[in-house]
Amino acid sequence: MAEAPAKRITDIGPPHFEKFLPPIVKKNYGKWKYHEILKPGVMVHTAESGDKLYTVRAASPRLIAVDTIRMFADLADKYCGGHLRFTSRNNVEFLLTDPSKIDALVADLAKEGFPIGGLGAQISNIVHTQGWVHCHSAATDASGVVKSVMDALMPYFKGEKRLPAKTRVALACCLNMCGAVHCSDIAILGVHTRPPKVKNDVLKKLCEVPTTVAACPTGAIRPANVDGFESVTVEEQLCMYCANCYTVCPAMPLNNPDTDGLSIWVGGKVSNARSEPRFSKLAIPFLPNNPPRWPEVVQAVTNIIEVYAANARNFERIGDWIERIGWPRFFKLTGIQFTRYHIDDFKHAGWTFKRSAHIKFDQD
Amino acid sequence: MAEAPAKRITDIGPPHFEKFLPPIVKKNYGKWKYHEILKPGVMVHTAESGDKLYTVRAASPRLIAVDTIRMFADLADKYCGGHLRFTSRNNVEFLLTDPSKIDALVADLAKEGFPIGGLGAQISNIVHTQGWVHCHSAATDASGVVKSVMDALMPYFKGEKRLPAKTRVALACCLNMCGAVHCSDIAILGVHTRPPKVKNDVLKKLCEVPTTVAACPTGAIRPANVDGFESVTVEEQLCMYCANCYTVCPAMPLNNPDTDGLSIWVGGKVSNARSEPRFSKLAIPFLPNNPPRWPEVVQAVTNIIEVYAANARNFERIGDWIERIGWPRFFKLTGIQFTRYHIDDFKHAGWTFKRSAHIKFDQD
Amino acid sequence: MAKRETPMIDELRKGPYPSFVNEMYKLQGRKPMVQDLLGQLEDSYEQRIGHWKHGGIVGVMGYGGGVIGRYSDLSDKYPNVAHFHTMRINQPAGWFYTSQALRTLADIWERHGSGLTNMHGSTGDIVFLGTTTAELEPTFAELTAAGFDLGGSGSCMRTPSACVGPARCEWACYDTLKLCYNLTQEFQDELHRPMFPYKFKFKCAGCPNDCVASIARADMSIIGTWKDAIQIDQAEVEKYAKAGLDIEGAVVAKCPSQCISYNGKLTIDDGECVHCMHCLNVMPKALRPGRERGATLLLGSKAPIMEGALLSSVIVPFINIDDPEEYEQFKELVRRIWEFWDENGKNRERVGELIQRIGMPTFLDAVGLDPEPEMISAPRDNPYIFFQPEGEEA
Amino acid sequence: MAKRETPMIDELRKGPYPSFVNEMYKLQGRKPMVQDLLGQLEDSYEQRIGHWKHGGIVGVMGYGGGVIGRYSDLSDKYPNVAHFHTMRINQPAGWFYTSQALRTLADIWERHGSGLTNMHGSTGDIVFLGTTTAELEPTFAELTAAGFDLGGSGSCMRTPSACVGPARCEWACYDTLKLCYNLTQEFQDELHRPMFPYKFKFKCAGCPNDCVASIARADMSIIGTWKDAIQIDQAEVEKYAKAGLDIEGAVVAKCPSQCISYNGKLTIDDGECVHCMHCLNVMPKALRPGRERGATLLLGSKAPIMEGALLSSVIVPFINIDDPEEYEQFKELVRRIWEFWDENGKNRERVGELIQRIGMPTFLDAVGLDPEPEMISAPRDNPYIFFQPEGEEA
Ligand code: SRM
Ligand code: SRM
Ligand code: SRM
Ligand code: SRM
Ligand code: SF4
Ligand code: SF4
Ligand code: SF4
Ligand code: SF4
Ligand code: SF4
Ligand code: SF4
Ligand code: SF4
Ligand code: SF4
Repeated sequence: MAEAPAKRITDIGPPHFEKFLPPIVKKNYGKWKYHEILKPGVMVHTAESGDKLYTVRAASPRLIAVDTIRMFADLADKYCGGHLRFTSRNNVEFLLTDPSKIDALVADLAKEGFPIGGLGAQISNIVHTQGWVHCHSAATDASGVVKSVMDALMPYFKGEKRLPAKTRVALACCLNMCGAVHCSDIAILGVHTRPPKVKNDVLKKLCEVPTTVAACPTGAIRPANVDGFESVTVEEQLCMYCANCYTVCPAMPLNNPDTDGLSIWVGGKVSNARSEPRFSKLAIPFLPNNPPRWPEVVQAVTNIIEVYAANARNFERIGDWIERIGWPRFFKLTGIQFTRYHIDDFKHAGWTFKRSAHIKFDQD
Repeated sequence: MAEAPAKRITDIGPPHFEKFLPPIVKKNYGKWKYHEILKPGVMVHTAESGDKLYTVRAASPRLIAVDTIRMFADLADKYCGGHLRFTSRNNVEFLLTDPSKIDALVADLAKEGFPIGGLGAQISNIVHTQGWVHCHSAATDASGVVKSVMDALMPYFKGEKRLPAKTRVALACCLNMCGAVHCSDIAILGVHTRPPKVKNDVLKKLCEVPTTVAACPTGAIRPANVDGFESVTVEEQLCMYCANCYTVCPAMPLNNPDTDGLSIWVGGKVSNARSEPRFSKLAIPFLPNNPPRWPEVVQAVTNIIEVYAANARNFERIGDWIERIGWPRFFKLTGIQFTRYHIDDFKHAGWTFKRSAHIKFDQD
Repeated sequence: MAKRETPMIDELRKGPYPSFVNEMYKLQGRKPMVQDLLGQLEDSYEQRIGHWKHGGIVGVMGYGGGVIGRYSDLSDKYPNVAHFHTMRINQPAGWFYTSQALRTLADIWERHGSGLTNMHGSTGDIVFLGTTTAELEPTFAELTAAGFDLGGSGSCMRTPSACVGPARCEWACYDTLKLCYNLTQEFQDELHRPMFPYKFKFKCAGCPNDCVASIARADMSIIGTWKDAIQIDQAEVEKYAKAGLDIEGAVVAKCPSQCISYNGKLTIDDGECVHCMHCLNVMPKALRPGRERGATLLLGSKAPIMEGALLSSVIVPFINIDDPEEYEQFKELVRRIWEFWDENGKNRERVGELIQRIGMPTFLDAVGLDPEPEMISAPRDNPYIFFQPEGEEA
Repeated sequence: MAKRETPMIDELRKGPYPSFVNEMYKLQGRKPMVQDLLGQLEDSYEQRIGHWKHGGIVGVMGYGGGVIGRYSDLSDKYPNVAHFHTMRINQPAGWFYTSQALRTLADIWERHGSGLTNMHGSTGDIVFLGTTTAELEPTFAELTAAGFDLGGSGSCMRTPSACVGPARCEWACYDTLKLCYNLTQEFQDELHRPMFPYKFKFKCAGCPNDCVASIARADMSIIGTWKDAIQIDQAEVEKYAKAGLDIEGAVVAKCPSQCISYNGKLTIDDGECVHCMHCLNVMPKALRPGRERGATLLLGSKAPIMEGALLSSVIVPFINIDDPEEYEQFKELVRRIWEFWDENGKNRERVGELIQRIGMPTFLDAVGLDPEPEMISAPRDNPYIFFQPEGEEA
């Protein structure tokens, strides 16, 4: 570690948010009355005072260079009195008081390659994670898949194509699910499909055996002496490739170019609007890692969205729609194959079995 | 065992049911068209042939003497050409072809103390079990509680008081749940509330230690040497008094006059009508054993039924009604106290937590 | 012997519902066993505790089930119930009887037991309540001579049961009584000789109303259903409307899949119907199940011990189950399930628990059933997929 | 050093969505680190595998979190990413910035790191992506001088986050930004020094729309709500109707508790409202949350490792959370929860998992909360009740 400076400041926390609020926000803080979406990517909030705040939401790849941060700062100076914010899905929002400046801002953004959209019943940014850009655990890349999918979904981001309701896509590059994809309308999840290859020669040096054993949710790991090394063995039928052992012990790598890939999950949601929050459920167990454009993933996501857009009723999130039509219909309409992998076999599996005679039969 | 007779007949199974079907049933077998409930306890089935079969359903205590069986046989001869049947809830059904005989049959039944009813949206017989009459495992009596409750519910059996839908009451005298009460509109369940008292001196003689240990769902039982006896100990905080250990090992008795009692469960159903089949959920964790009339149980069941009858919509089973109004309202309307015991803490507990912000607040 | 006073249970002779105590009184004059039972029960009522000991193994020759041994822990005080075993007699399918058959049963039990019965036990058997070990074999001999046989207990297949079905119900989608009888006969050995890890129950319900509670109380639940369109008699619909039935409120609004509409004429989008039975229940004259009838097979329900109660879950969305070949196919499936359970089930593990433990997909593979989306309420939400070496592109 | 060709990832420079590869290109001319990152990433794309090693423990003095160590396994080929650590910088609540602040951050990172960032990380932090161990302390010094500080990692409390709330949203039922800031400041020690069994996250959502996904991604989810009647402006309702909104179809029919009716006037049975937000979402001009506002507290959500994913569940149906006293009460509750978790949690056991393991009732007792029916979707269906010696008549 580098030497510490003379007078070290610590534990100050972030700057107080008030320092960063635009004057109109300070003035109308907590006194907003309603909002309207004016056009794709542009909305206006009206305060009780009558003040109007215009928001322009622009796409972001999230992974951005300081150059882009400076460019955003410049645009904020030019159009927004030096203020902007980012959203919980990593878009950037420009806050204007003068609606006449909106078009110019949008044009500047377009010039820089930052389209606007993602408001209301549209596809917004894909919440995602590090992938091969930074993480050791990734079963796939994050940014590359996201870029490929968003390129295909642009008509839905820009509001050129209609969706029945908000549609949230998320990606996580391994089962740790840093993108918290477990409650997304559509989730893309990197998966390993083979057990860890134990590095017996170094395990004892790098890890504690009991911690490694305890890391396994299915009890697949046992202490063992292998080739004279104090190490562990993995009972392969018990392993479902969660990589939790690798998280606690680097001597248990799972990454594998041929058998790592992606899975698709659908029907989750977070908001309490109408139905309660809900987990995403398995749609496609495995798609191959096919960089740089992951065509299989792009096709799978696009297909689900198109079928959904064509069939769901207004205000039905993907999960609400499937709830109404039933999972058998979902598989039929999307053409996705139903497999043994879809049937839960983890600890609480029984809850997902069909425990009634409520069955639909196609009338052909 | 007594000596076997010379020519032993075995494995013949029950008599073929056809032998016992009334002629009208044989003739119209599989060709019934519709039914109508004519009045409480009496219905008619019309066949495609136009034939009409009248059914009179009479209550039964299920535990009946051969005298009563003979009396039923006499009535069957007198009114039904020598045929009758019992139902899946242990009522007895007289099958008539001549409607003019119904009133006389009903009068004869009444004379013998067997009222008719239990059809349609009414309370039918309480499915129940052995209790102190025959079982070693019982935390309460069965027949006595059932008699006490049914005496109170007679207006609902006889159709004098209206119910929104079928209402199925069941009783089991211990957690083995031979009455399969787990899917009943109202279930009465005998419960122990103290751990087994291990009979260390005889355990080894009567039971296998590993089987006894394996019997415990929560792993509360451990092999141990107690006072020189090879036996087991029970970790009392881990015990939830299921008595499974007692089922496999007589040296683990739980029965206790002061701490055994009854619990009440609500909202289960079996049929697929409208909603899917559903488990009963805990309403009242504990009521004392108070023979011979169990007034607390009678009051609790009556109260739930009255509140349900007053509040539910037509065709709403108890569980459907609660689903609509929510559990907080159920507790409020019935005046039943909500306790820590209502909150699940068994293995799949998480599924029963409120995992949303969907909350109702009383407007006072 | 002087009759013990039984003031507490005598309380239960009063009141409008038929009294089990009165039933005992009918017998106690001539049956010392019943007299002692009354006495012991009064003790239980006074002391709020049962007085039966854990049952021992008793039975009839060559059978492993059908009798529940029972001994009093107050045998000094009540010697006539020192032994008080029950016998389970396999009921005729659908619980139909002739008066003749009932009298035969009554007479046998008069001769050999307490004279008390349960008509019927929760599994469906005729329960003969209370006799001594010595009387078991003679009772059995008389029963079989009269054409009756024992039901199951212990780790046997249990007595199958069936709703009244085609015998009296307009909704039966298959012949519940015939199937019930056929299964009972086919599996006599399994019924009488414990050979499984634990008990196994069949219940046959003719339609999704499930009047034998099969989905909650049978390891194998066979629930009738249909595949094609509900048969509508529009004239009868009109009559219901005229008679004052609120078709909108009572039928259309209550359909769980919202697939009915009504405007003078009733229309059902049959592809969306989940076969819940509600509309048919409300308008039996106007609506009938379709013509392509069969059953849904569900597996695994049971009471809570040890992992919590289970409902059966779908393993075959639809089968035809009428002719001998279809029966044979069904029984073959049953045998494959039993084989798998025998090999993999732990002691006292019901088949539903086994499936939960080893996983439905593994179970389906083993018994040769294809996964179908009708088997689930939703796909898994956890990412813990056991990929199979050859199957990752599946 | 010659730039490695990167044809595969260059493919991702094309297409309408902003490209992260272009972001790297903006820097690669002046940042060898980024140039090597591009190279290594191309290797990953070619070989379909990542090239990062398991992170070691690196950080700034006196802090246990805030930095994720990262090392390349191709450091011979790409020496400039031999070290490639990230720093997590605690974002200002609600992610508001001045251009000035952004430039300060950019300049610091230009000086000390790769120049690549995530705006923002999934937990909410500003993520500085890629630097060496030597640069950590100087970067930290400049950051703190500029008024910024690190966020959490490891078994720390994590950086709390908040929806935009009262700053721009008409539905905020409490001040999400203020609470977020207050928690962050109060718990600086917990944020910077690992002291828990595992991570702990707060997320503040102003209303049940939950725009920070708190119910899925925070150990403690604070979701704004109201207790009294929804405020209705009937004139605006009429305007919506006139403007063509199908109030029956879009509002009344979609209300999950079916408590809205409309006949020219909109009526809401507020006692039945579950506060789902739908009607307000559709008619923001006409409907507003009630005046008695506060929040519901939910606990325990997390990603699937190890027992499957969890959603937070209600532990306090309603609290007022405005004035200092209410803040203090809330933080006292948080401390009691942490204390209990500290004492009972296993290594790497999140608080939600702990509750599942030891039981919600035990947890409630321990932290001093009364059981309320609002905490459950349904009471238990298993009879496995742990009766407490003194409590069986409860
Ligand atoms: C800016 C942002 C909050 C922030 O602090 O950054 C935000 C802002 C608004 N949300 Fe949100 N939501 C934001 C993330 C979310 C999330 C979280 C997420 O996506 O991860 C959710 C939960 C999503 C889910 O359920 O999976 C969310 C669920 C909603 C809903 C409920 C939608 C539904 O029908 O389920 C509404 C109501 C609506 O749109 O009608 C809403 C409404 C709104 C409104 C209209 C509130 C207002 O009056 O200002 C805001 C802008 C409209 C819009 O359509 O985006 N917001 N909103 C977030 C923008 C993210 C983005 O860049 O796209
Ligand atoms: C006789 C019996 C079958 C048997 O083989 O013995 C039977 C017979 C009929 N049932 Fe049943 N059910 C019988 C036990 C059941 C059971 C099982 C149970 O109670 O343990 C159920 C499932 C109960 C549950 O869901 O918990 C049952 C759920 C139904 C339903 C669905 C009711 C609902 O709305 O959920 C109907 C339809 C209806 O009544 O509208 C029905 C309808 C009928 C009909 C109308 C069928 C017909 O057309 O013949 C029969 C007489 C009417 C009536 O109201 O009792 N039957 N019925 C059983 C009489 C038991 C008794 O003595 O009361
Ligand atoms: C007689 C009967 C109750 C009744 O009064 O009707 C009965 C009585 C007993 N049952 Fe049962 N069960 C009876 C139907 C049931 C049912 C209901 C059903 O079959 O529809 C169930 C619930 C469904 C199920 O199978 O799960 C049932 C679930 C149990 C269990 C729990 C099994 C489980 O897997 O959870 C036990 C415990 C055991 O097997 O060790 C049990 C055990 C017992 C024992 C043998 C007691 C024991 O622990 O050894 C009881 C003997 C009582 C006695 O002294 O006569 N009995 N038992 C029923 C059988 C009569 C008949 O043959 O018709
Ligand atoms: C950077 C970030 C992803 C991103 O690109 O945004 C991230 C990156 C990592 N997460 Fe995460 N997590 C990040 C947000 C999340 C979230 C989402 C959230 O906070 O809303 C989750 C799901 C919610 C949750 O907390 O459960 C999340 C659940 C995990 C888990 C699983 C934890 C669990 O209990 O199941 C792990 C594994 C672990 O902790 O060992 C993990 C571990 C990791 C590690 C440290 C890898 C590891 O195994 O040691 C990753 C470092 C990547 C790297 O090289 O930079 N990360 N992680 C996010 C933090 C940025 C920030 O501070 O703003
Ligand atoms: S999801 Fe997995 S691979 Fe992706 S950043 Fe998180 S821990 Fe790393
Ligand atoms: S990957 Fe997961 S399941 Fe497999 S051994 Fe490691 S911890 Fe166990
Ligand atoms: S429920 Fe329990 S006590 Fe009652 S008969 Fe069954 S095993 Fe015996
Ligand atoms: S009663 Fe149940 S929980 Fe208690 S020790 Fe016996 S088997 Fe275990
Ligand atoms: S289950 Fe169906 S077929 Fe059988 S009696 Fe009941 S309603 Fe009739
Ligand atoms: S059977 Fe049930 S689901 Fe089918 S149309 Fe009738 S009410 Fe609807
Ligand atoms: S959570 Fe509610 S208060 Fe916060 S931004 Fe979203 S809609 Fe507004
Ligand atoms: S907030 Fe939701 S539940 Fe409440 S009235 Fe509006 S739509 Fe209905």
